[in-house]
Amino acid sequence: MQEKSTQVKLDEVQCGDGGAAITVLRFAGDITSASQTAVLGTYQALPVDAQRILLDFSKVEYLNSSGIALVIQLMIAASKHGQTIKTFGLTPHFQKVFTMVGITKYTSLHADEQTACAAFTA
Amino acid sequence: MQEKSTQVKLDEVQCGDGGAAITVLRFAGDITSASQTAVLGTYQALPVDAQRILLDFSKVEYLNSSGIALVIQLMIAASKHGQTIKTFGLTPHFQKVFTMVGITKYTSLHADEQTACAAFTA
Amino acid sequence: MTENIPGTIELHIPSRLGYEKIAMNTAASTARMMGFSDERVEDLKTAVAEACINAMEHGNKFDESLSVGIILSMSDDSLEVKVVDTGAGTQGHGTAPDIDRKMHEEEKARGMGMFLIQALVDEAEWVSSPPTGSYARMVIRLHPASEPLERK
Amino acid sequence: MTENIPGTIELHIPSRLGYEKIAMNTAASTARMMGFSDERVEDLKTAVAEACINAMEHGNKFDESLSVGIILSMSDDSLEVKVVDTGAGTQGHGTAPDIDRKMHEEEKARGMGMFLIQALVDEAEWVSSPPTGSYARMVIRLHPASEPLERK
Ligand SMILES: Nc1ncnc2c1ncn2[C@@H]1O[C@H](COP(=O)(O)OP(=O)(O)O)[C@@H](O)[C@H]1O
Ligand SMILES: Nc1ncnc2c1ncn2[C@@H]1O[C@H](COP(=O)(O)OP(=O)(O)O)[C@@H](O)[C@H]1O
Repeated sequence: MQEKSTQVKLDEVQCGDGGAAITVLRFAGDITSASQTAVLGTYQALPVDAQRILLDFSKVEYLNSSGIALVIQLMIAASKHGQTIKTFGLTPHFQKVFTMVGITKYTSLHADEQTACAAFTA
Repeated sequence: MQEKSTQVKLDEVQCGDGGAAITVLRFAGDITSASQTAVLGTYQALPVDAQRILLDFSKVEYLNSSGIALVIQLMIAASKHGQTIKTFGLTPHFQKVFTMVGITKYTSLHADEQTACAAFTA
Repeated sequence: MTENIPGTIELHIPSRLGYEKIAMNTAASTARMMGFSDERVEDLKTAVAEACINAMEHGNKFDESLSVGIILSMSDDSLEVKVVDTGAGTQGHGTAPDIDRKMHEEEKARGMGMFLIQALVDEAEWVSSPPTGSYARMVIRLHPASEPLERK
Repeated sequence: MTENIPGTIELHIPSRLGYEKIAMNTAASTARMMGFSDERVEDLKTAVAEACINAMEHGNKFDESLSVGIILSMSDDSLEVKVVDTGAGTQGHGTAPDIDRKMHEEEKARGMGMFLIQALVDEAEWVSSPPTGSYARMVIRLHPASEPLERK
């Protein structure tokens, strides 16, 4: 049987002002307890000089509390390295869930890539 | 409890060449055994001079064999009155189902309103 | 991931028209999880809905205190759906509707459910009155091409 | 249409991660059929998925031969979902996660399921070890505003 698993794509984008490149982790599929490698493994493989990180949830179909816990673990690691994380592409429902859990204290949620990107230089 | 029922909207459209008006029955929601009034009742209330009839299924969410039977009954009545019926907006799945059942011998299925409309004058 | 898919999924719905949509959507979620294409999922949805309506009407006589059971059994490359009712069942097979006879009112407009079930799934049978209840049984396969004997 | 909604819908899934999506989608179809808004349907989906995962993990210890039961009971203006397992249950209530403590690793990153359930539905309770099995019970209402005492 073929279960929907997590897909991750790594991108580097430049945001308007020509500042430092931004690293984008584009998630797709499900983010659950089975997504350890996809979430934390991908993060750990990033070059240490990646200071601005964007999490793209726009292709995520299913996200549960174990998946959110992995996102929190990623944020803990990033905060230790002084990296800034911004998030976009969450549905209104999961924006609400992230807010309920309090994650918004440590990352900002944006509607789309452009606004998230612009928020780094604002 | 609020069950999804059938909604019907009646429209008159003119097709390109300025020929006789075309009557459009726009269905939405479910077409099932509960749709007798929506399908046959609406048809019976049409003016007798409505010679070209278009069935719009593009907003239909659920269609079962009892609903298809009502469409066949509508086609029987229309054929008695010498009216021509064309159909559009069925999903590929229901185009296949209509074809399996043989309805395509008595009506033509079109992708959208424009092509269905144009087929009257072709 | 282990290749051994455990257990089955079982659903019970009241014998009330409209509730077949719940069964249809549960079957669709299961088929999607297994990796069936959108087209096959649509085929299964119609087949399951028709079997549930027949179970409610002909099997359970629309007695809302009787439920219709939907048993989904997954294997590596196929999904079997049994739709169980409390009636005497049928041994009929879906005969193709004759649209000309329907249009000339020599055959009733309805009576297409079993035909559609048969036409839309890879395997369909009706089993009458075993101890566990009469049922319609439908199978869709992930790789039907590799089983030429089973193809329609 | 009669105002008296008959019966209930019952679903059984194996205790295997991933299958909670089937329960989540069945609950969603039911809520949609009842006329709940997309927003409430999304809330219910997350609550049901979390309750199923807890039933699989803490209740049934991921024993795939044990199933998780999902019992959907509809009334005119509310939908109750009970998620039943074979374990000893919990009487805990969802306590809000402390994100600062999590970020400083003084609290484990996970442990948000019960809190989310509590926060997303109109009523939630956990019942430990009645004869029929421990369960989480969740209710969403079509018109919560008319019941000010129940509002969160
Ligand atoms: N679950 C069932 N139990 C008993 N009889 C059935 C069942 N399903 C189908 N049948 C019989 O087969 C006939 C054909 O069914 P079908 O092709 O679905 O058309 P329809 O339900 O519109 O008559 C029914 O009229 C009924 O006599
Ligand atoms: N169905 C259940 N059966 C037994 N214990 C449960 C059940 N659901 C929740 N619990 C208990 O409540 C705790 C908190 O659950 P939850 O908030 O969902 O977080 P998590 O499952 O991540 O620990 C669990 O660790 C468990 O001890």
